[in-house]
Amino acid sequence: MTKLCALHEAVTRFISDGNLIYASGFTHLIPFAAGHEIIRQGFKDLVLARATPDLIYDQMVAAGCARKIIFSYMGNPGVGSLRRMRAAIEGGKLDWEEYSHFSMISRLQAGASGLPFMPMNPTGAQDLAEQNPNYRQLQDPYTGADVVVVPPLIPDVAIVHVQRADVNGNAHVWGILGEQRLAAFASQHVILTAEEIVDEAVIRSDPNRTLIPGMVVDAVCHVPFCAHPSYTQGYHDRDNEFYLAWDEISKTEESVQDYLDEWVYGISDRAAYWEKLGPKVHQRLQAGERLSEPVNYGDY
Amino acid sequence: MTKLCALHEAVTRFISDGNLIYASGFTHLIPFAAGHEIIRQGFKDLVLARATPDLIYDQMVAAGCARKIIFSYMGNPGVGSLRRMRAAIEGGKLDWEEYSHFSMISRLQAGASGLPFMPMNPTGAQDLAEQNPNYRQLQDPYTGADVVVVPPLIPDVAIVHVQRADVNGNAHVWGILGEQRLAAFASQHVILTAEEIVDEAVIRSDPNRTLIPGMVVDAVCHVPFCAHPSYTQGYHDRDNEFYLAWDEISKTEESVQDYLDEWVYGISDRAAYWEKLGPKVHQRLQAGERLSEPVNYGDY
Amino acid sequence: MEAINYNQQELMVVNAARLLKDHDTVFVGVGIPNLACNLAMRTHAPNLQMIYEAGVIGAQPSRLPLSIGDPSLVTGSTSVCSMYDIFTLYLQRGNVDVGFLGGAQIDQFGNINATVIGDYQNPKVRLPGSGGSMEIAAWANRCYIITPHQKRRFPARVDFHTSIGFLTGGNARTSTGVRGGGPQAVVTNLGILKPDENGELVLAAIHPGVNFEDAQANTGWALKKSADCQPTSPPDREELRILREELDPGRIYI
Amino acid sequence: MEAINYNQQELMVVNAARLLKDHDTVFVGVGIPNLACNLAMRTHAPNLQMIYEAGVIGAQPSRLPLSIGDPSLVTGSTSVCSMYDIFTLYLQRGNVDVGFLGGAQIDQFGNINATVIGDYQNPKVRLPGSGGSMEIAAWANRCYIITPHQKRRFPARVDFHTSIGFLTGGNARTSTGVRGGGPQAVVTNLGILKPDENGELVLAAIHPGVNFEDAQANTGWALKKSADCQPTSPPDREELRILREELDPGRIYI
Repeated sequence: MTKLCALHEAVTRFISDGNLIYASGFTHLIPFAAGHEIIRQGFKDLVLARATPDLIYDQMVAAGCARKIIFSYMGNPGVGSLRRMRAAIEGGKLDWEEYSHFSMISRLQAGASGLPFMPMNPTGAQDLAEQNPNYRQLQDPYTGADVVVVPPLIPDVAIVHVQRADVNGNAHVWGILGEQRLAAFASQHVILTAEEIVDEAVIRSDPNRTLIPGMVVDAVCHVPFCAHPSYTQGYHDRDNEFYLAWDEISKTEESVQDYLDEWVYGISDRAAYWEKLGPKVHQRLQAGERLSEPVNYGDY
Repeated sequence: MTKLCALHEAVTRFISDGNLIYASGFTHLIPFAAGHEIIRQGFKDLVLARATPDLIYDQMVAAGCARKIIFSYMGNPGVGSLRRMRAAIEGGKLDWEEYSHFSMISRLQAGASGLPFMPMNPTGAQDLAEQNPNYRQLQDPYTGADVVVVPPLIPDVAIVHVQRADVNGNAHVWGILGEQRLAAFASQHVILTAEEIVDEAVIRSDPNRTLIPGMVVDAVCHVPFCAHPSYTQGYHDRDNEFYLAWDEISKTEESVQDYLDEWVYGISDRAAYWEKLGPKVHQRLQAGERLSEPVNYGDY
Repeated sequence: MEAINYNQQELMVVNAARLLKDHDTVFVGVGIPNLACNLAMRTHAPNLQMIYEAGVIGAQPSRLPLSIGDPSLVTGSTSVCSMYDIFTLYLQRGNVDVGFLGGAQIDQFGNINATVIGDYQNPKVRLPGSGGSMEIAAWANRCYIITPHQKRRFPARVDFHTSIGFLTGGNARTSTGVRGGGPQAVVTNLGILKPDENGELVLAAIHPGVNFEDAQANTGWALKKSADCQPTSPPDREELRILREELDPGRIYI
Repeated sequence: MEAINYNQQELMVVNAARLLKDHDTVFVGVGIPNLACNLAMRTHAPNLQMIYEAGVIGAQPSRLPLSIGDPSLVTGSTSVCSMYDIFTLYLQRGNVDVGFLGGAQIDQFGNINATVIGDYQNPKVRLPGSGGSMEIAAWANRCYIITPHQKRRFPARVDFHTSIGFLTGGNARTSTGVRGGGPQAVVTNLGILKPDENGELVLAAIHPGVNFEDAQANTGWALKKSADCQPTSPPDREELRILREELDPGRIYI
């Protein structure tokens, strides 16, 4: 039973105002196309969770989609700060809930595992825990030592970009894995975007590569170049020039609005966006080829 | 810096009488050759931990290597019971510590993660917890509900069989994964046995397939067919006939002794064992070929 | 109509298969449960999702698997994951609809003993132990048990709770906080037992040619009969053909 | 002997590289720490193991990585794992010898603030936050900090403890139960600060041409000098050649 549908349709069907959304991907596979579609459809009051909000959430905050962010590192990776989000927080216009990377991911691990909390060893850093009541302490019942715990994070919708998937949502993922798998299992609904839709036989040729099984996926959307300006390992490179450019664009609300008008509201979908980027950018971001050595599963 | 050495050498160097050993592999990749080597070298008072003791621990118990087993399912998979281990327990000659699969693996997860315990949801089954003081209860600090916890398992030595590894111990594993990765990370020392030793370039062609990194591995041993009568996905099939035969052999101490004399004490190493099995068995256990579809990592 | 012959294994497999629903996600064991799932998939439940405890999802084995970790389960499957993941991401997270359970003893409230006969510390008969069944019984939405109907297998109380059914009945199970619904049916060679509103196993269906007294004689407690107890339909030709010709032509389990 | 010219970034990279030992397993960031690790690997520490927070082990990037998740870190690496695994199996398990840390403020006891200037709930300047640094500071065996030496970066007390050094000194750190040894050195453009026996950062080495007063003037507490404070050796030709020709020919970080 195919779950294939257009991205705009999946966003309409599975996302509602006020939802807790987790658009996953640690520097890699960040589903920008889905973020842009959410902006285009004008969703409001979203709670946006991501370990690293990256430019995608900076843009969604700037577009007025969010009432709150949940995060563990709010920076423009390798460049500097996320200016719109920072301004919104400093201006008292955006609610936030903050973790360290490990406690953020531990929340997903608890959510994905169906557990009421995950334990962590103490870090000695109390200031954040004092500001965030989700951090609690327990005593190790074996030694009496302190243990820090965080509760599960169970997003309404995870958006997960992958390299290749079949129409049932069974997905092969490689390169940096971040929290892709945990976000999918933790969430109530999963929108999967894929660089390629492949025959089930391709997936079945390498089941150990299937990190996300179709049974947790609600919609499968074929969205090549979904991750630009971040990247998809083996398909296209990270557009570092855009990460630098955003540092300029995001300096004022006006230039951000101009950007959104031109690159989000002004276009229909990711195919149009990619075409608009033009052949020079396409060429600059080519990935080249380094194939994995196959493995034999045996003809049992 | 190569860690390559002969299996008998690795066993001599890293195992001592009284050690807690975890020979990992859930039905797949069970390192029989290492078990036989431990028997040949006459180790005593070992604590043998494995979710599923399988024939390998039945043989080691019969050979007098063990003072205690830690397990969660003590059966001959698909056949029946493990007669020697069962007789030793019923006869009061073997100490044991028992878990469910999930709590056994949670102990490894805690050990591998450096955590003081892992939480689990309650199962309502109290009888085992009453017999095993390692099961403890906590209250979920968010809801007050009961949570069951188990402490880390940190074996002295893990023995892990893999399909292919480089001389540094970076290992590709596929097929049923069981607790291979956790056992390696949880243990103080790791003896890796590999079906093939490959060039580092093969490993580096597919880093997402490397489930065990060289940094946790102490010795790398080239041991083709290490897992017989269990199997190695893509290399040889499971020898179900032997699993059935063991049910007969293990009926008496005498027939077990005869088996050990002929197949363990009477041979020098796995190569001799495999040769002794003969061409008919070799042919019966052939794996055939079903290759994975390669993935592109990109030439960055 | 010509009588159709079948044996007791076939009878149990067919009746177990009929309990499965299309789109169910099932934790499958080897042997009889595996046959029941594959039969359901080839008849009324083409979208059944099979998960194996060994970490395999969507298996398409080219032969009858002889162990829970058979390599033929892996080749051509849709996904393989670690043991920790299968118990957390799938079972504990609530992604498993149906689990199959077995054991040496099943009692009046569907509790199972697969651990020990006699005293735990000084066992008379040491059995294999829980494996995954402690968690499957607690966390799968529904559980089924397939077992021959013999008095020694159906004591009033189990010697040891390896995995729980409804404990002592009433709200005893729900008060433990487990998420799953517990055993929904025990398929035997005589009929089908199901829990009544108090969690007690009662005779809910009876196979052709069996009478209530047969069932009572092979049960270790005063067996009740449910108000709507009906005879089961015998295995039909197509079910038997699939079982015998496609699923287990070597007659290993049937 | 002819004088060798170098800039402050080169000076810091070279001095940081020298702190690494052969066979160290290092949690590497991008930028200066990445250069320091690669320099060490090409000089005295050929068996250095580099781990990236993004889950990459044994990277062999064909270009200078511009982000912590650069695709060139992945292609040709020995292993890639999930974020949860990198923090548990590697960092929390104790498999990381060295971590590099940074932040807007480093105080007298090596505590770091990368979260906020001013009040947390009403921030004057909102900084990126912890990322992985809270755990790296606690659980890596040793930590190093590389930063320009400026008074505003070295207050006596940080506004917010994003990650800890020695807290208030004495046994304050060890009594929290963290496993790692804490910050072992802060490499600046003026010299190297190291914790004394009380955990207070003192001037332990001083770069050529710098005097103690320069360091004091740029430090927000009454800086002490360790008894064995020595000048550092200037970067040598080979170190500079590797940096300039092999590691960062585009002069992005140096």
